[in-house]
Amino acid sequence: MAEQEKYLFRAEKICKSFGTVHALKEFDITIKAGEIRGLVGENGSGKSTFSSIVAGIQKHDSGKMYLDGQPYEPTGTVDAINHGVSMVVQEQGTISKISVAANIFFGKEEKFAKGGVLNVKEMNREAAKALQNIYVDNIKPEMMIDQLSFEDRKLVELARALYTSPKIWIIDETTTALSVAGRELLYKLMKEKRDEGKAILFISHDIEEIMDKCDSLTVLRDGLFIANLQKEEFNADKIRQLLIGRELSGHYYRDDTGVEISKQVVLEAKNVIAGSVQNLTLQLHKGEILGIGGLSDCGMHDVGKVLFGLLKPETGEVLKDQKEPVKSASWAVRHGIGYVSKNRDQESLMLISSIADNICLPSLKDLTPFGPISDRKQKQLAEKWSERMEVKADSVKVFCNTLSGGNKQKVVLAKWLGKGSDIMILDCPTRGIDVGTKAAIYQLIMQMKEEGKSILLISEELQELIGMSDRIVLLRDGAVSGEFLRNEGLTEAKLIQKMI
Amino acid sequence: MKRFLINILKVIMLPVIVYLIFLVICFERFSNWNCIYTIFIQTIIPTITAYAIAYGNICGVFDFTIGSRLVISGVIGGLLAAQYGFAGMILGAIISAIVVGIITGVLNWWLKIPSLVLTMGLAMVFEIIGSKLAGHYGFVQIDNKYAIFGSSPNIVIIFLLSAVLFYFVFNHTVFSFHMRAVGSNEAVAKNSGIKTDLVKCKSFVYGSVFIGIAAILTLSQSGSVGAQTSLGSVTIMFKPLISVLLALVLQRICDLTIGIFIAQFTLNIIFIGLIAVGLPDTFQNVVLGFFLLVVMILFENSGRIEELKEKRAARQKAMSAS
Amino acid sequence: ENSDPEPFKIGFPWDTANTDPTWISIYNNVKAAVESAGGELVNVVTDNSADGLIDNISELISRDVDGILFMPASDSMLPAVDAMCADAGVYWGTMFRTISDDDIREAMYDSEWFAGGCNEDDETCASNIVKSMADMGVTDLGVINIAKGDTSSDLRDKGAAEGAEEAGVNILNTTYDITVTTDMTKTIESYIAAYPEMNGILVLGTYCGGAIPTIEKALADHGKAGDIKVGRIDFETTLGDYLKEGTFHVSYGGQQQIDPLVSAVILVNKVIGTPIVEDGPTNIITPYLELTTADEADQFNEYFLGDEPVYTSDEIKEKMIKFYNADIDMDYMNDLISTFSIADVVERHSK
Amino acid sequence: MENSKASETPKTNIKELLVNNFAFLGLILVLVLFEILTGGKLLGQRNLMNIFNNFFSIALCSMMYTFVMALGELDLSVGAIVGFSAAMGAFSATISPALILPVALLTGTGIGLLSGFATAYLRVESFIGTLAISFIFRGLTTYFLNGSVGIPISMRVFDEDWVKILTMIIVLVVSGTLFQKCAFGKNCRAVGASREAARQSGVDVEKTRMLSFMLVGLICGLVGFFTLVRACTASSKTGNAFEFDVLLAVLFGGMPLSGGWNVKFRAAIIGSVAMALLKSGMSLVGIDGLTQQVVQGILLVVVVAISFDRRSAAVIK
Ligand SMILES: Nc1ncnc2c1ncn2[C@@H]1O[C@H](COP(=O)(O)OP(=O)(O)OP(=O)(O)O)[C@@H](O)[C@H]1O
Ligand SMILES: Nc1ncnc2c1ncn2[C@@H]1O[C@H](COP(=O)(O)OP(=O)(O)OP(=O)(O)O)[C@@H](O)[C@H]1O
Ligand SMILES: [Mg+2]
Ligand SMILES: [Mg+2]
Repeated sequence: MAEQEKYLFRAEKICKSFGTVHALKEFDITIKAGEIRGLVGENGSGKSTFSSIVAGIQKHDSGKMYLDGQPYEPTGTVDAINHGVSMVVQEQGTISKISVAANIFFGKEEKFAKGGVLNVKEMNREAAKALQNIYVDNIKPEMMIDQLSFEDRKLVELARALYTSPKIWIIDETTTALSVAGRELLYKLMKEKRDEGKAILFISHDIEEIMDKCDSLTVLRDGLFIANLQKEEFNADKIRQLLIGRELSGHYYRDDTGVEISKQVVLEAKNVIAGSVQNLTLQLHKGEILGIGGLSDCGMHDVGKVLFGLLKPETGEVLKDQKEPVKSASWAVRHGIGYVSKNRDQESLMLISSIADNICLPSLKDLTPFGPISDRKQKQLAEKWSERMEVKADSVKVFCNTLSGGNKQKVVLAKWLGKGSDIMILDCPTRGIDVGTKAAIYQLIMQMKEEGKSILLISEELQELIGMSDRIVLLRDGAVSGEFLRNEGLTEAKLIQKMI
Repeated sequence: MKRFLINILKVIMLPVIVYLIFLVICFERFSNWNCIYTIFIQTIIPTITAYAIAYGNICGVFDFTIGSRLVISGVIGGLLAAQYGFAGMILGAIISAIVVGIITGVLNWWLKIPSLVLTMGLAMVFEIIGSKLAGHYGFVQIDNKYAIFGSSPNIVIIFLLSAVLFYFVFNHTVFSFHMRAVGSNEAVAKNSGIKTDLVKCKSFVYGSVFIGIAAILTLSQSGSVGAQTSLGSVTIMFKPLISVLLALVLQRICDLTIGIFIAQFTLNIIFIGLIAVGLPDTFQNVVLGFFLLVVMILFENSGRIEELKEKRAARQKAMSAS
Repeated sequence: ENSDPEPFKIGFPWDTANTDPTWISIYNNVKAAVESAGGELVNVVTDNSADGLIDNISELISRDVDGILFMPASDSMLPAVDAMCADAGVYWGTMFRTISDDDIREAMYDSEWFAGGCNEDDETCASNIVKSMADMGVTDLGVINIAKGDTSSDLRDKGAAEGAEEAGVNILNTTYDITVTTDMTKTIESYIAAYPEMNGILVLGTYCGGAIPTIEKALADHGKAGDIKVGRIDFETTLGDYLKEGTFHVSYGGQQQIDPLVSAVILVNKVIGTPIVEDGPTNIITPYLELTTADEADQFNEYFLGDEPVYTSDEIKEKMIKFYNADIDMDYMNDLISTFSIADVVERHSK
Repeated sequence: MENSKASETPKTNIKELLVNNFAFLGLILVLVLFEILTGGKLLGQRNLMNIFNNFFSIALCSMMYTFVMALGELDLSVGAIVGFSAAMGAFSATISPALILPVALLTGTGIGLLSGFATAYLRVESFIGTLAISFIFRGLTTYFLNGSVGIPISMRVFDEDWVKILTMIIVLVVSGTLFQKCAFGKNCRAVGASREAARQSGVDVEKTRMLSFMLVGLICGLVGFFTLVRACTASSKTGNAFEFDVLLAVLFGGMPLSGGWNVKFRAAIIGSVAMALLKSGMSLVGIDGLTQQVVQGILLVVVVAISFDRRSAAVIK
């Protein structure tokens, strides 16, 4: 009994399966009050599944949970919140067309209601308080949520999760959706809550981040509990190894220090103004890995969209091979340009479609230029590339909405590898991807480079840029603020100087 | 406050402009008060019907049954008026509207099939129920002494009360927040612990109150309610539906409650205008369709027009800079 | 030698989903006529549009009927019908509608498969009702009619225009194809709003149930009941009340029962081999009746719209089937029809 | 997490198979039931032709409608297109009967282009846009026809069974291949599944959407032509409620409204055949119009309730 009381939360033998997929297999975890617990694992290892069970979003098949020593069996999210468990989800969790205040108190309006009648003023007042509590003052409760940026919406979700002063706060893969400032805010809030004696379950693929912010750590692999580590036992290589279950070399970036880049320009932007891009001039050479970096809001994601023809330049032009302008996305694809969006679920994938359909989509015309397309060829193409990318699924007929985030990303990459585009624009290709897969993706990028393909790598992670690029272009306020070559010997500090 | 007034003015411009156009075309017919008054009175029933439609629309469900439910409610109200007078008519219409609404809502909940399919099937069934209830003559008539709600000021008072009720429910209840959320992102709403199915079910039921009111007014204004078959009842809801769609366009600058009324009012000006101009009534549909299309195109592309302006500005800036 | 004709089947496309009592009574009267000679009535549900009827006729042909009776949606569809029936060797007859197009009429009257049919004189009827409204002092008339393209609708429009011309009445506007009461209310109110000078409303025809009560209600709401004279072609169930109150003024019609009945009789006679007219189609023009008193209106409701047809099967067998009654010819039929009135039906059927 | 429903995989594959093919089973069931009830008349040679005639127009249109359904859109203007192109065809016959077919097809495609342009490039929601188009062209049909217009009876040669059967086979093969096997059909489904993902995979989303509406317009022009030559007359009622007939048929066949990869071509065929069989069967048995409508309504709900694939729809609207 005494043993149990020491723990705030305890889960025993949690099982959950989706058809033939066993997402969680007798998973055990105990969380103490006043700790930040990291939860790490490969893509599809069951982190989101577990945390959503705790938050009452879905039900487990078997196993027991205890909160404060009492059996805990949430009937739904509201019940979970009432028990003091709240969660920030991996996907977007706000509802458009209603106000910020309404989003914060969504499902909890009864607080401000008498007989179903809502006191909107009071709700706005409380929402302002909730936002203040997380030190956000630029968001007004009356604003429509649609007026906010993606990042600000995540902040609204934080306010929502923290308003009820939860005993357990679950944060599933949220940092990748936040800017540096947002991250700092999140870390600050996490510390604050820990110091108040609350528990935090923190999910991330960034091992540095985990090691830095967490007090202890649980590793999951294929739905199985693998290990618990305390802060003093943290070691990046060891964690990686536990994660993927085999030895992994210390660095997985490329190790050469720069090679001669071809002079041939395959894609360029000339004085382009579009979206958040201001007067951008940029050249991508054949066989080059060009990294694009900067702070969030610097416009780097729009660079990808402009070069791919998704965003039409207001002034200036985007040229392929220095002659033809890029007219539209479909033109770009036809002319050998591929694009992986940062916003995977909304823009890169058809969720309610099979893996095969997704992979084959850009290549349909290549399979048979005219007339009927053979089903066999499609299947071959899909299987070849999903195997190459090690997509974790029973077959290529599996629908993408049942895949974990990382596996979805692999499908997106497989799609473009299958198409065999000569120019690849990769916007945060490893976002939310586990270390093992990350290494595989980096290898692939290198391989593409060796095949003479040109890669534009847009990334928020400086390490990744430094590790992979032949050349890095940094942006500030939509314009180029600095350029570095690989052979100049790059460091984060050098880059950051040009970013701010 | 100033902004609010400007917005109201903007919205009122819509009917005013349309009215002025007709005034110019035929001054002598359009320049009397009776004309405007008639347009106003005619706007009431479709506006209240549109309020009922708005519930489903906001929730993201599609409802083909509105017309057939209106008929059933009117027929039962009419039948009970003969038996129990006013009480029979009012209670009969409202309660039957709610009961049929509950049936629709609950089936939508249980069967978990797209609402368009469900309501299309149900409309076919409800139509027959309505016509069976209407009996031998295919329509139900009420005694003129029960028809007092059909003329002003009663109809205006009922309209104002309905509008206030609608405004209140749509802006000040927990339910309305849930409804909008379900319409905007059902998956997230569900994960936030909202019983989305229940919300949708409720939207059918609450909307039914307005169907009941519309049925009573129809009964009172036309003196009778006739049954419809072969999906004929769907045509009853098309014009109110158009006003809801227009009102959603106007929503950015004006509340739905007023927006629906203004939109319906504008449509009615067109209706009477065409008759007054002496154009064959077939033109009504042409003008209506055209009007709907143009408004929708303007609305959907308003962002683009601004974008274009910005682009031009940007280009000019770049030109002058270089 | 045979005491009964060979069994036969008559196809009848009719909207049996329509609950309007007039529509139901039409079905009952046709049924009585067909069964009087031992035939079987085969119904298919129709929407009464030209395309719908063509589909229905082809369906009926596939079901081996010997004759088909229908209400044509337009003249221009008849050649197609005749071609289909000629191919299949099936007789066809029409009800309610004449053939106004000269070429088509000529061609159809030459067809051996066209049995003929009844129609009312729509044009005269419309012209007369306008004139009698003019006599009541109507000068500016708002008009309601059934969908354009329908032979009756067009003829009634034409007749009304002629009547208006003759009597010096100004037709303000015509609205077509109203099917719901709310639209009716709206149209009447719009007329009142847009045409303050309007002093008469004439319903040349409508498929809207409860049209007259709706019109009367709209007029009453605007304080115009009684001031604006109301006329209507085709009787409906509620006329009695308004005739009593003096707010309704004139209605011509009443042939909705006798017309289909006699049309069916013409076809049945042709099908069983005893055509009323030997060399060509039989065409009978049914006179319209006038409703003038509330009592008559009540009797109309009881005896015309009740479950019993205006002639029972036995009466038809005795009076209208040539197989049983060799006296029957055109004159005989015309005489019989001319005696048809509300009083006549009441006398035969009241017990 | 997007979809907890996705977890409910059926216990046995047989059950899944049954449910997935329920619309097809329903078809067989309807067939057998009425074949017995009518004592074999339902599938008699004459009635078969009759059923074919009943489902001819609906099936033609449903097949092309599949493309629009795959996009997750609706087209409420099909009836109006049929009516208007029949009217235009009838007018052109006064110049020369040879013009009827091209004029009808052109008119249909033209209106399809209009609704396609409005939905794809002007971003009007298809439901509203096509409703508006339908209002406009219904009104215009009534106005221009001012009654009804006949064409020479000689045009009835095109109403011959073999012409129609041939047409049906051609349209079936062409649209089936286009939908199932060609990039265009796949692109339509991709756009329906995710417009942005399709665009970023190189699909010209706007063009695909517009072409689909044009295809529907084209086929409606063809339907208009066949309606015209059948009755040899065009009236303001031509094509009336056709949009509901088609919608009813495809929904009956189990077509999902959400579009995407779940849209099956066979749904169009099964739905229109089942509807025609049902109508013909009920009519043969002598069921009256009121009851027929109730039966249709209930069956629609029941069939969809059983066959609807709830697992792949995150939310059901
Ligand atoms: N609704 C579902 N239906 C079917 N399978 C599912 C469903 N949700 C999750 N899974 C499967 O369960 C496994 C665990 O998924 P989960 O989302 O928990 O992974 P994760 O650890 O959060 O991965 P990631 O780091 O990529 O987010 C995966 O194999 C996934 O495909
Ligand atoms: N700046 C942004 N622009 C557009 N969409 C964003 C942005 N930031 C976040 N999102 C959206 O928010 C969602 C949540 O992001 P999150 O980082 O939790 O997912 P993820 O890391 O991609 O998931 P996984 O671990 O499963 O790969 C994403 O699906 C993405 O669509
Ligand atoms: Mg996850
Ligand atoms: Mg993740």
